[in-house]
Amino acid sequence: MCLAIPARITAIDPSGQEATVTLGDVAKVVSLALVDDVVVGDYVLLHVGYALSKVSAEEAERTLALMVEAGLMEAAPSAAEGR
Amino acid sequence: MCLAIPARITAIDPSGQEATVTLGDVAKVVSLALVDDVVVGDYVLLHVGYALSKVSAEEAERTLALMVEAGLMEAAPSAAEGR
Amino acid sequence: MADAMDAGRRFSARLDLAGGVIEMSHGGGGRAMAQLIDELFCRHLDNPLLAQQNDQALFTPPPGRLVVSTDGHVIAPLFFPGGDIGSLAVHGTLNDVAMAGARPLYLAAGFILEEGFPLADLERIVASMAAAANAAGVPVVTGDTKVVERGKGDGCFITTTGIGVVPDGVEISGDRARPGDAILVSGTLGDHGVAILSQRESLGFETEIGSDSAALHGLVAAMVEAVPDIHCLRDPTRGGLATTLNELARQSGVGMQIREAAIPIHPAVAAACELLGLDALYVANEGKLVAICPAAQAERLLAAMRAHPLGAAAACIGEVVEDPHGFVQMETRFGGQRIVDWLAGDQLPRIC
Amino acid sequence: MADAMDAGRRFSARLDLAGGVIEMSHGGGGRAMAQLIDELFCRHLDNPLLAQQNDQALFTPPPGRLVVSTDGHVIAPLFFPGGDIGSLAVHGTLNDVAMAGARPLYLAAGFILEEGFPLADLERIVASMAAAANAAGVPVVTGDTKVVERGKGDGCFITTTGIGVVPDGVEISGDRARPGDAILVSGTLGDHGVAILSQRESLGFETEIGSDSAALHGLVAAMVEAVPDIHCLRDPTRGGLATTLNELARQSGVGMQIREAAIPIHPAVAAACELLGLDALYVANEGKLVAICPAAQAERLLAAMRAHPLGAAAACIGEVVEDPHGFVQMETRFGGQRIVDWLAGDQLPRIC
Amino acid sequence: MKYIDEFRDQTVARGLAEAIAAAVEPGRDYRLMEFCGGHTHAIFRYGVPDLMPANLRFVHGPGCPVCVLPIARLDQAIALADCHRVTLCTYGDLMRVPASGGRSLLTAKAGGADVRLVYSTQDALALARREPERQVVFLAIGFETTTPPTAVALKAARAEGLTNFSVFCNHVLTPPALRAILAAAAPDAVQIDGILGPSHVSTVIGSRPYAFVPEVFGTPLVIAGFEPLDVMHATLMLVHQINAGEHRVENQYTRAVTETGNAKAQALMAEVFTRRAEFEWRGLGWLPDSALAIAEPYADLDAERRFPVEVAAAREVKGCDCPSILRGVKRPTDCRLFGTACTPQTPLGACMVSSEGACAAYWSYGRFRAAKPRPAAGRAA
Amino acid sequence: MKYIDEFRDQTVARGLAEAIAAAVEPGRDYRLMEFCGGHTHAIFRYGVPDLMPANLRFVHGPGCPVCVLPIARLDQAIALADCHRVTLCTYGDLMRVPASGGRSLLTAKAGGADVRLVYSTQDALALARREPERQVVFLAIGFETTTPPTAVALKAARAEGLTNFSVFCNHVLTPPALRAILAAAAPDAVQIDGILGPSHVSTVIGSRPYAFVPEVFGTPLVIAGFEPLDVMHATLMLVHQINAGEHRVENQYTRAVTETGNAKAQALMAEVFTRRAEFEWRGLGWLPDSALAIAEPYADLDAERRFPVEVAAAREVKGCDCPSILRGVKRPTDCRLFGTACTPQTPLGACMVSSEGACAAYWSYGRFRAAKPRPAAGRAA
Ligand code: SF4
Ligand code: SF4
Ligand SMILES: [Mg+2]
Ligand SMILES: [Mg+2]
Ligand SMILES: [Mg+2]
Ligand SMILES: [Mg+2]
Ligand SMILES: [Mg+2]
Ligand SMILES: [Mg+2]
Ligand SMILES: [Mg+2]
Ligand SMILES: [Mg+2]
Ligand SMILES: [Mg+2]
Ligand SMILES: [Mg+2]
Repeated sequence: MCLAIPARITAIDPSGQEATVTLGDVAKVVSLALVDDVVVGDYVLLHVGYALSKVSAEEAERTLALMVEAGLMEAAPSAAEGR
Repeated sequence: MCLAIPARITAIDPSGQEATVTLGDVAKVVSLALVDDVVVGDYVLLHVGYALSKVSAEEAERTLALMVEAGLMEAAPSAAEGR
Repeated sequence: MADAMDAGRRFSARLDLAGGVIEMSHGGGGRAMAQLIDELFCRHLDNPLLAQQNDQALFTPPPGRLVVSTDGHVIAPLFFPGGDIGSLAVHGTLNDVAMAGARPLYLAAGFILEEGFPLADLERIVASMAAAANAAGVPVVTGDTKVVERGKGDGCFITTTGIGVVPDGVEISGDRARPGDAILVSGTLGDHGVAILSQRESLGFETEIGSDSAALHGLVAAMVEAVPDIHCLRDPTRGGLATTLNELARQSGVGMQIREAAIPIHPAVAAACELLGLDALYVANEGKLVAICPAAQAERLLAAMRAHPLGAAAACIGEVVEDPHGFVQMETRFGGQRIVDWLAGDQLPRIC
Repeated sequence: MADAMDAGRRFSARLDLAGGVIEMSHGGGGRAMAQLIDELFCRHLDNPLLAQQNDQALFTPPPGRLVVSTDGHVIAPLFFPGGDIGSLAVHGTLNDVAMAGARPLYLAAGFILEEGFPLADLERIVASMAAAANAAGVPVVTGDTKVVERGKGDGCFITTTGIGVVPDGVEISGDRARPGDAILVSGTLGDHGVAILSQRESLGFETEIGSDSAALHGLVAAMVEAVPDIHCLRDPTRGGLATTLNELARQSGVGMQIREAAIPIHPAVAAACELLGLDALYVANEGKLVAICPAAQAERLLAAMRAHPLGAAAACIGEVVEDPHGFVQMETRFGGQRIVDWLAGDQLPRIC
Repeated sequence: MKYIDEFRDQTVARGLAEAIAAAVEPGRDYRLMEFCGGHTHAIFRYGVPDLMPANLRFVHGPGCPVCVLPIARLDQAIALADCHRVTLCTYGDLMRVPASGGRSLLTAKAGGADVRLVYSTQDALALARREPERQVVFLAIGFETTTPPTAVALKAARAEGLTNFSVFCNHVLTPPALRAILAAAAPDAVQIDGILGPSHVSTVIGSRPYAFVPEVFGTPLVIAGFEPLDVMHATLMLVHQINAGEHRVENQYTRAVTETGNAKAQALMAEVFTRRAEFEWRGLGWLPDSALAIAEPYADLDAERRFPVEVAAAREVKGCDCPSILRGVKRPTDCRLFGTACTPQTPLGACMVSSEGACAAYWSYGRFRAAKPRPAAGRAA
Repeated sequence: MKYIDEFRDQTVARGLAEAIAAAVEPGRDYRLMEFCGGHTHAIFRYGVPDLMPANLRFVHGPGCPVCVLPIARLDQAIALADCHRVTLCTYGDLMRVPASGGRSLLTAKAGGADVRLVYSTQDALALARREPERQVVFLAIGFETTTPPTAVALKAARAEGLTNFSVFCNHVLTPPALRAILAAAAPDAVQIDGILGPSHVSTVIGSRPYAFVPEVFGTPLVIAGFEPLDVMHATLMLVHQINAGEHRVENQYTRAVTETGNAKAQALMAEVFTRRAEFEWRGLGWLPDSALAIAEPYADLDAERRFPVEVAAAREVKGCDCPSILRGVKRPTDCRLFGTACTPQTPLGACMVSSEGACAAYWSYGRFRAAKPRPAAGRAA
């Protein structure tokens, strides 16, 4: 129900109300009624035909780095060897 | 378009507005809105769901008799022999 | 509880055959469809080949030439005096197989169901299909089910395909009618069409006539045994006798001359046709056949037909004539002569 | 004028294939139907057996076991990237025949048309059907046409039936999967279903993916030659790979263990599935197969598949395991384990 | 079937055939116009021409209501269904009649218009009661036979207060058409020696309205039933009048037709309908006082007023000889479109559209006569 | 696919699994409630439990809007379609949910009701524009994620003056449900050691509304994305808080969630909706201030007012353990109907109807765990 997918904005309608987003090679037109200040190239969370919020590239990088770090840092020595 | 078939009245609705008629073994309900004084046993001409007129048994007999008679009386002698 | 965990061997609740209806999921390829196939189709149509549950049935045919025939069935109403779409789908295709002089071996059945169709009706149809197939000794060995949204179908359509084997020495084909050949029919004409029409509320007539829907391969076997040199066989279904004779005349490049007085028609069928302004020669049959054979064999063939319950009212109705125009002509009961032409337009919609 | 008097050899005006539509009379058995068959069906599907114009086709099969399979096709839209209902109706049934390891011989086709359906669309479909049948080397030898009133159908439904011959020594059946056997697929999964969905305006997405609709009997012939002891073959159509594996597990009384990472899925299909919240394992294919064979033969079979254009992306995706519960289990790409269950409800309506 | 089978008896037919053959005077031509399509149909379906002497021939008249409905009226009906999205009910006979632009009620239906076939005006009323959200229009056509049932339906709709039922009225009258045929001046004039008068129409209007035929035009007229023996019997009666140089209205169909007709039906028609000043007949042109419109008290049930539509002027197919055929001047086989471009499956003109039209009856039942020599004796074996 | 594939990476998962295994203290139980159905689905679909240590288990919460919709509201929606003959549009998730009397939107549709599946409120609007003769009702359900799109549609309908569009509003709010779970008294109380907080709901409402969780109930909460690595990462963050005896709101899903959320969406909701005094949650009962109704200025677009329907009180299926499961007190396999009478094909209770429900997810993806011994290490090979 709350499914939302990150997709990249490739074009914004002149009205500013709609945008074309792509996910992989798949393109779709979505409503921009719920977000402000998006530009082509931005990633947005796509939910039931609406862009629900922007996805922050920096935060995504940071989170991933934290995850990787957690695995490296905190794993038990035995498990780490197994890798 | 003007197809009409003689059928026999087998039952009359209490309202007097409809009757069941039969043709061979086929039964059908028809409207009596266009005829007066029909009784069970009468033959009527059935046209687009309506009884259009009564069929006179006597006149039918008479017409048939005339036809047969015409054939007997008026046929050329040679043709009559061929029968 | 371990049982409850099984991936697919049983279903949590049986199909609601009394009150349930077809839903889109019954055609979706998932568990609902598997259940429909298990609890309805396979239960009624049960036979070893169907039980293989593959997407195809495997069999070893007897030696000889085979025939294959397919027919869609879209009749309305689905249930009618003398049968239903289930029995009709069996008879209709068996007969097309039999019209090659063949012994039918197997049937395949494809259902196209409309969302909302009552499962109780479907079960009645499948049970009737099974009974007809059993009676004919021809199992339904493979099938398919599709479901379309409400409003995109009409309850139930069934397309059946039949396979049969043709005895050696039999050469029956619509292009073999020759001038001088006799034209026979196996019984009264127009019963099926009139039975269907009697169910149309809008026509509002009542008759005791039932459909003649029947499997004719037994009759055909007896005929072929008596007269192996039958030239043509055809079941006069849609378009009736008139259409079948015109088809055969066209295929064989001949004319036909028939006698109205010789054509068996049930009085109730004649009466219904008068009432509706129809010509019984164009009304559909589902348990009758037209046979064409050399004149010298006609008596022998007629005797064989009359000896079979489905041919008791068989009659010789005319002969094949030479005619570059390919006319089917009829001497009227009245003593005149007329053409029995192809049907223009459709006389009766959706009768098979 | 004598020509004008002919009973049935020609029609006064040709079918209006550009602007005409199907009327009830095209299914009525009369002259309109004869004309439709002559000028549209027979013209495109032309072959000697169909030209017999009997209600059945007669042929002498090669020696050996035969298979028969039937499938209704009710796809919406009728035309889609990579095919249409005409080519699909050929491929869909040829593939079911091929899944017995058989060489398809003949096809039969039953059309159910809706009043008002454009003749131009019908011709496009029949031409496509003819092209697919020609390319496959399998003629459509007999057929049937029914017409239903507007609102009682959905343009065009086609039920096809195929007959094929099984080479000696081949024993392929859904109940022959054995623990230890390898599970192979012939290529990327879900292409057909995604191509169809991309045509639904309401979903409003665009992709370059086309249907994989293809006839697989050539691939199957190569596979059977390389590994005669293939245990199971099935085309994962409605319900996709997940449904096919569950069916095979149920029929054979085994479990399956597959690896998500090994399953070939086109990135655009994966993306469309993310977008729609679908699982590609349940999405339909029309040009792919699942094969199960002894583990020792798997490499050889995979090589044979990859050598064929329709199996270039073939992969071994798991193995058959013993499991009294009959589960299909998958090691996720993520490293966890899950069931790949039967579909509950329908994931995608009307995709074949 | 009583009153049917007896009137199709082959033995009696043979006798009548012999009587006619004996009665006709050699060297004299007997051109008898059967006014009604019902007669035309019976003549061909039962092969009556084969039983007639060579110097007696039937000339087919305009008495087929389907044939004479002008294209513009049909265009209007289709426009009604298309533009006003009404449910158009009509008798099956009309379904295939070609309108302008290659259309017909059948193609309109195939194209999505809500066109329904009914067997009775009662069915149309029932439909209106059953589907109150739809506007049901009964497309009424026919002569005085079919008119009273329309009147009954209008009265019922009024009585029940049905607001979603109306009638698109195309009812026409027999006597004016008969008068037009007989009054036609050369080159359209055809010599008619006698007339087989309407059968079921006469059960309603009686035999009296035909008095002008002998009185004004000096032509004998015999009202004849639709069974083939009736046709033959009336033919014999006409031959007798012609031979005797008489011209009277006679009634062969006495079992159903009286002098005054069905008074109840006449009263209903008089109440519900009014005469149009003129009306177009396909093949005959505009005829004065020849058709009915819905009378003022029922004006609100008149589909022409409730759903006004504009249609372009309609054109007859070029080369169609219907106008001449409907006047009895030409035979179907005289038309160069007959059987080539024009067949019952692809009708181009009025006479091919209904099975009661002369061209259709001739094509469907009788064209073998043109294709091969006529059987020697012209009699049954 | 960017921002998707990276968060499903097996190598990173293995590292996180090892980190969690290393972090958990032996002898201590970690019961983490994932509030959202999206989390439940991800946990089962990706097989996350296999990667968890034996003393850490996920407790499935009530965060599936389909699951918590009370039967009576669904009965009402079906009655709307049945009695008022409206066109009912809704998201696919709702189609199979069982209502009273063995019905569902799917069986209502199969029975002739005009029920249409839409993918967006935009589709419902488009339908209303395209078919002006139909009354289109959007059956709105969902948490704060799905609510703003409904608000957009209502504003658009108002702006365009669409008179045939209305909304049957069933939107519910996350924080009150969370509060109810945590506030439940024995015997319904379950020990929850930490909470995986909503993912996409939080993109709209922000992280601030969860402050009461640690403050009032002393429970740690980590807002987590829906990808499986997000779930594992947030799990590790919760384990750290628990080990440290801390209770804070943390945000793992920083790439989409901020402290204050989406102000534009919040403003829209505030304009178009108003809080209901109370609302029934399937499994949780009547919760105060837990749902939205359409605000007065939009009252004319409220389907509840436009099409009043009466429905009988609905009853839950006897024996269904959903109330306990939605509170985290029981597991799906504790229910004696699970997998026997109740499966995703024949769901009896709330938790089986949606693929995000705990029972359905457990059945579809995870029931092999009950059927055979769990793999030894609980880790991928
Ligand atoms: S054959 Fe056709 S075109 Fe010629 S007169 Fe008759 S109806 Fe007209
Ligand atoms: S298994 Fe079904 S009945 Fe049992 S708790 Fe879950 S949803 Fe309710
Ligand atoms: Mg056939
Ligand atoms: Mg048949
Ligand atoms: Mg046949
Ligand atoms: Mg199939
Ligand atoms: Mg329907
Ligand atoms: Mg198949
Ligand atoms: Mg198939
Ligand atoms: Mg298959
Ligand atoms: Mg057929
Ligand atoms: Mg349709």
